[in-house]
Amino acid sequence: MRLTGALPNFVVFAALIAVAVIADLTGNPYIVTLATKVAIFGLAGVGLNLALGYGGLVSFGHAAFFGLGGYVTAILASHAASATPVATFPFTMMGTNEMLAIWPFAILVAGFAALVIGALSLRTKGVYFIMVTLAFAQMLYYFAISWPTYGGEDGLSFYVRNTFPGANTFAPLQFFGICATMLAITMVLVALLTQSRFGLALRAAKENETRVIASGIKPFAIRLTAFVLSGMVAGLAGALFADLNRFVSPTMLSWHMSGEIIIFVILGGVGRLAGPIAGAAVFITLEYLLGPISDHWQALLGFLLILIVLFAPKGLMGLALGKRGNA
Amino acid sequence: MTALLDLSDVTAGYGAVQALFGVTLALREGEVLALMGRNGMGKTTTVRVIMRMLPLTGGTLFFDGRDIARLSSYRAAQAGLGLVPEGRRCFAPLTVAENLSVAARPGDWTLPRVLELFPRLGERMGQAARTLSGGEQQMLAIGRALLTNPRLLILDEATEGLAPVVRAEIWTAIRALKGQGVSILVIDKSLKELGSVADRAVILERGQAVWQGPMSELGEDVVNRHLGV
Amino acid sequence: MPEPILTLSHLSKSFGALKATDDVSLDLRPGEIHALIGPNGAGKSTLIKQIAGEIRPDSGSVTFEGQAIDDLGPADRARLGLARSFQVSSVVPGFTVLQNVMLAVQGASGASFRFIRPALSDRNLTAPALFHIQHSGLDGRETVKAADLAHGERRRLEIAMALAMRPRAFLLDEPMAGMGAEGAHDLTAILAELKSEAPILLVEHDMDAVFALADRISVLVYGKVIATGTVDEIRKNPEVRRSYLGEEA
Amino acid sequence: MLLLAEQVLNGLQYGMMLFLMAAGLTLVFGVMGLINLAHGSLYMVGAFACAAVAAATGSFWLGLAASLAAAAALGALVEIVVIRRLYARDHLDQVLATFALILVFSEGTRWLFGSFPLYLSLPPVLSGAVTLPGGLIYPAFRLAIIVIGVLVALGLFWLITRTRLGIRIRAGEADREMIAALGVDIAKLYTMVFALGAALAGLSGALVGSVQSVQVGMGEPVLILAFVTVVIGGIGSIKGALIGALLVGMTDTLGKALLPGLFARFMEASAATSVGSALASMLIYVLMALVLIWRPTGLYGARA
Amino acid sequence: EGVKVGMITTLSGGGAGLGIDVRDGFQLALKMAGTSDVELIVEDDQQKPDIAVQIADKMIQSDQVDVLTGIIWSNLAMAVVPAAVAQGKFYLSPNAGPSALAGAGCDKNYFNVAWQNDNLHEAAGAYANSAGYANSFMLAPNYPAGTDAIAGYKRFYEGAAAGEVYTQLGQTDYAAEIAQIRNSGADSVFFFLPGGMGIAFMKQYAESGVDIPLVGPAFSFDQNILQAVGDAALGVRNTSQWNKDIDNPANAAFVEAYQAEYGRLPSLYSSQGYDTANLLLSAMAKADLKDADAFRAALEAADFASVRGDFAFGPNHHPIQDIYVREVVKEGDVYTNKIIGTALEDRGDAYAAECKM
Ligand SMILES: Nc1ncnc2c1ncn2[C@@H]1O[C@H](COP(=O)(O)OP(=O)(O)OP(=O)(O)O)[C@@H](O)[C@H]1O
Ligand SMILES: Nc1ncnc2c1ncn2[C@@H]1O[C@H](COP(=O)(O)OP(=O)(O)OP(=O)(O)O)[C@@H](O)[C@H]1O
Ligand SMILES: [Mg+2]
Ligand SMILES: [Mg+2]
Repeated sequence: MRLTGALPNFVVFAALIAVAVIADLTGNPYIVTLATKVAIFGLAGVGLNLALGYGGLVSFGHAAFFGLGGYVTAILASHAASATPVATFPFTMMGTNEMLAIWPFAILVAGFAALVIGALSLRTKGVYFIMVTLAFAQMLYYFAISWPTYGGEDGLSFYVRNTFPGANTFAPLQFFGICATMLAITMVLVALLTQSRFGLALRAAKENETRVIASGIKPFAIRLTAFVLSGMVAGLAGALFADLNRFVSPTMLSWHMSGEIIIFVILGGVGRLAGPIAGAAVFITLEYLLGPISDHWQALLGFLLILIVLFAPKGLMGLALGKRGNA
Repeated sequence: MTALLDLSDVTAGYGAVQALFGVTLALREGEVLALMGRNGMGKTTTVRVIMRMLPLTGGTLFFDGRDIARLSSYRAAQAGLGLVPEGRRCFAPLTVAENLSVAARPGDWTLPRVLELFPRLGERMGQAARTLSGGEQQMLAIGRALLTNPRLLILDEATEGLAPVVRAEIWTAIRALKGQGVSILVIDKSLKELGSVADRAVILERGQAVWQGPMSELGEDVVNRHLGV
Repeated sequence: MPEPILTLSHLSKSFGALKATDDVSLDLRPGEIHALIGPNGAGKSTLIKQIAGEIRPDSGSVTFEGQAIDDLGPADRARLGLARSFQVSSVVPGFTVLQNVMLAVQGASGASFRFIRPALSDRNLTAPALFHIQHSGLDGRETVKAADLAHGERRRLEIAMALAMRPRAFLLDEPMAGMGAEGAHDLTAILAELKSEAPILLVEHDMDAVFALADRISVLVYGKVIATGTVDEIRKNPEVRRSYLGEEA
Repeated sequence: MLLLAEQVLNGLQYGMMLFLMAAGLTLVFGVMGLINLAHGSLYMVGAFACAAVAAATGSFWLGLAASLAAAAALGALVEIVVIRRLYARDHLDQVLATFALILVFSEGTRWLFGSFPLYLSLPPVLSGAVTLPGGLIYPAFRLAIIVIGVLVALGLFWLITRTRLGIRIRAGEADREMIAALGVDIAKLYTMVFALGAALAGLSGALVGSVQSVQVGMGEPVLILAFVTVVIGGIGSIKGALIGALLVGMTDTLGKALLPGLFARFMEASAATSVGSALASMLIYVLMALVLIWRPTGLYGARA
Repeated sequence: EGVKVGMITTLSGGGAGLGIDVRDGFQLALKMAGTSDVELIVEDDQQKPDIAVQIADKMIQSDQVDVLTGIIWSNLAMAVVPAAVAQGKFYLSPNAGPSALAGAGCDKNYFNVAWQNDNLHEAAGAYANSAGYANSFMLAPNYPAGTDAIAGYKRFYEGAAAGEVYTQLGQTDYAAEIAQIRNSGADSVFFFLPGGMGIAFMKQYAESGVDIPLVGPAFSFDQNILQAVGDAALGVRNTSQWNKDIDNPANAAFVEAYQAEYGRLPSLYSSQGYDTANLLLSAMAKADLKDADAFRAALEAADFASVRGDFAFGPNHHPIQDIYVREVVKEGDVYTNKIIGTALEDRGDAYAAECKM
């Protein structure tokens, strides 16, 4: 029973790897880049799904964590490039070019932000929660736009990708490999998490809070934990995204970005482990294929999305899986 | 004489799960028919099919000589079907007054009459249905259905959660309705009350009518076999 | 007389002008079923909610096993061993019957922050859950989603979940409702057996069950306890007959 | 002093403008419970319809009628073809579908009208400034917006709370299957109300667009602002939406007007303007966060 | 042998008009030159920096373009240009000219064919002096380009500041700001509000009964926007390095051909796209792209007939050009601009000194 549940997720992931490898072998680095983008947004989506899909916490503010992860990366990298300290108080902190040193920071900063935002936002529910999380993300967004130190609206470039021991991160396939590995690890962890006792409580709280409380479990703590973990994953994804582009800007913090990640999750299938990957893959592929057809490709994309919503009620993964239970 | 409500060999289900395996029953004008069966045997499913809340996968469904198998729910209701659903299903954010008026249609049953039957509701007119007590919600669901002035009233466990006095009043009201010529399909766990009101009974088991006949013929053996008491 | 497990003293709660419970004092002693009856809207469920901690009383206090629990939230009270069932079934619709009952076991066990081991292969959860499912007459339905259950089956699940918490006291709000004749009969047997494990505060309109089960009965009318006594005392009480029982008794 | 009075008036007026922009959403989202991200698109459609018809006929009023008609028709179409199939589904499917509609509408409009802003201006009766008692010179259209906003608010309030249509719609929101089983053709009502919501969006698009700009993408900021307004007020409450709108309008306007000056008291001038304005742009989100943390279901939303 | 050009520009969404004009101007120049040596690939960046970066990666890695161009927005340019030139590609900017790329961040392979971002604001400041304004109210959105605009204006403007207000990016209601203007005692208002912001501001300003004269850079008075503003813009002075009435043969040919080809008047952006293509063609005529140094030298020579008249590159590869003052007028049914004077002559930019290359 567990195996059939895992198989579709594995297939989606394997397909992503296959596309990247074949594209690399046939000399299509851009397709590798797109696959990397799918892996990164997939990762952000897997993170969001933890809150949204399993916990019912529709965060419209995950761009905040995604963007923070990105900004941490860019700030550390740009300080490393200019050999200036990031901070001198309370201790001197220098920049770094090491992904392995950057990620923990990105994850922690995003996680801390998620802790604060989550603790405040979780007082509300449903649409109100959507809007409070949006509010916090918008505050960060406007702050980033007008704060000149790190480029404001213009964003911040750091020109060379950060390094990873034993890998040439500038080679598209190798960077893809790093992203895909992080994605795989996260997927395994999330899969375990959702089936665990914690996951049981989390999913129950989504559907019937009163019952969970009456069983002696406090939904707030459960949800906050899920929200923070979710924000941390988004932060890691943001760090990778920054490295993909070697550039960050406030658009990473904007509500469009939050919306996009939500769309990937819904498109792929809410609460399906590999759903966000499928969603991101289909969306990005459509963008890529439709773009050259017409200047008005976005309308075509819109029509296709509508068809998908109408005919695939449980998202793409639901469509592929038929009526079988949640994976 | 043709039946007011006529189900023949009706099958239905929820997705892949079939719940009704060929239900045949008829209810004559002016009659009170009891629909009985243990938990999960398909009583509510039958009601949902009649109310067009669930599609038939087979069989026929006639109301007043008219094929209603393909009608949408609201048309079936407009044709004269009134429902007190299982689990009350009051409109939670609406007030009592709004719940009562939302679908009211002119006829014998008017607001004052309903409030006379359930004085408790009169005291709570401005309160949101969500905050009513369980029994008050049940009264509201009954009142709401009565105010649509149906030709056939369907009561799915309408006395659940009502205090004994109120329950007795409901049965009195059902008798009165019957006296006015309203037809009634009733599901209830109280054999005693059903026995005094219903003309005929149908017993469902695993989605099939396994017994039907006049209430007077419902013997102890049948009850033991099919209702497990 | 043994010390009460649960004591309510002077609980009052108003909604606007309406006094839903009005200076209610009662207690629940080990080994007993204390039935709480009264007309619709008398305040029975409101009282249960105040004991469970879902509603804060305007005044008065609740003592559980010698400890004042007024400052505890509903989850903490449940953890202390106050299990409740809901008048309108409140289960997790998307969960299977098994998962629902496992949730109750997990809540009572207090260990929800375990992230790695799959719950379904945790015998500490599944074994008690399966036991209670069987006990409540839901065997064979373990893998059916709660949303797909018939009404009466869902009522049984509600009971199974309360039982699975193995509490120190039960607060059951109309457990017989929707059960059907057979179900009510089964449940009567279960409760009769259960009370030796933990006492039960039973709100119920099914008088056959109440009269068969109750050790004591309290009658609530317009938020006030108008009588407390044995089955026979209550049956004979003219005020109760008039305002509640009607012709029946 | 006059300046402060004028800014307060501006805040009120901006609030009314926000209410107008959010009015359609109050109906569709607040009352019908439908997350309609395409609200801004319907606003845009109204503005474009008004601009196109006004340009062709030379009459703003015909344009205004066209904006109502076009948005209502499109709303009805969308409801019948797409939205109707989603009521029984997860709310999130509505998010995806209406997001897709934004893409379709934006690019569709660009395809029809090109990429450049269109001309739409107020009719002479509404243009120019009037002098208010107290010597305040104030643009006529802004006064008109206040009046129209009040009328729309009253109309909606009456519709939702006083008519059977309103009661039925709210019942449908609570339990769609049940209201149908009571003999109400809820599908038709929903189409009508969605169309009405769309028409209101279109109307505000035409009115507000005529003093702002009529261009593709004009609906996006409106979308967010409208949601902010409705949510601060509390979902489902017309009064809440109105008060929420006024609060947002006041906060935004006074924040812009006063914050930079406030900061200048203890900061260096240029830093003060930029910090002050940065804070001013965040202010409505700060307001929303505070309101919701204080009252988790908005100012007038139903308490659980 | 041919040159492969990758154009990254905004073709969808609200900002599409600018990208379309740049692309059309560029393509027109290629068509008029009748050359088949240039292979042009155009991609839509959706006005999103990350998409722009990814397209740039694609054009460089997969399509192996030699020259990149097309970006409209400064933030997108900042995302794309440094990495592209670091990989040895040439980048010709048809619009954005952020200060970072003109000063310390300049590059030998980066050429700007439009202006340094401050230029038109500087010209507005210079014009304000000549018009005798001594107390200006300044208004711009609160983001780097906005602060640069006001800084640029003040670089030449010698009068006092009646007020300095930063609005929210994307703001569409300006009642509060107009009230401040009315009460500020200003004798002139300088504003930089690109796109829809400017349209909204001007309409509301016209309705407000305030009649303090406006000045601003050309962006809010461009051919395609003016039609939407209508009468509210009439008479406003704005600064631009180009206008359709600049009297030279290249411009006359361009304006005529553009109208014939696309059925609309060219905009500022069209002219910049057109000049960009002609710069490229002029360099191709002189040198082979294989020889990057020679090609660069050929670009630096800027040996083409610019529609704006005299054109040369400064040491940081940004234009040295005249910047004009225009006034919005109505010709028949069409709102357009006519040149009424020159604000700055042979203006380079303020950052050239910081550029070391
Ligand atoms: N929404 C649903 N989805 C799937 N299966 C369902 C659903 N509702 C009911 N069922 C199943 O259909 C069968 C018949 O259920 P139904 O509700 O008709 O029973 P019932 O006779 O009304 O029982 P009760 O006395 O408990 O109300 C049951 O096995 C039940 O599990
Ligand atoms: N939030 C509330 N606001 C206003 N009135 C309320 C609220 N909650 C409950 N009430 C009222 O309080 C009274 C007591 O309700 P309660 O649910 O306790 O009754 P009950 O005794 O459980 O009745 P039943 O037997 O019908 O379930 C009812 O009249 C109800 O309408
Ligand atoms: Mg049933
Ligand atoms: Mg109750």
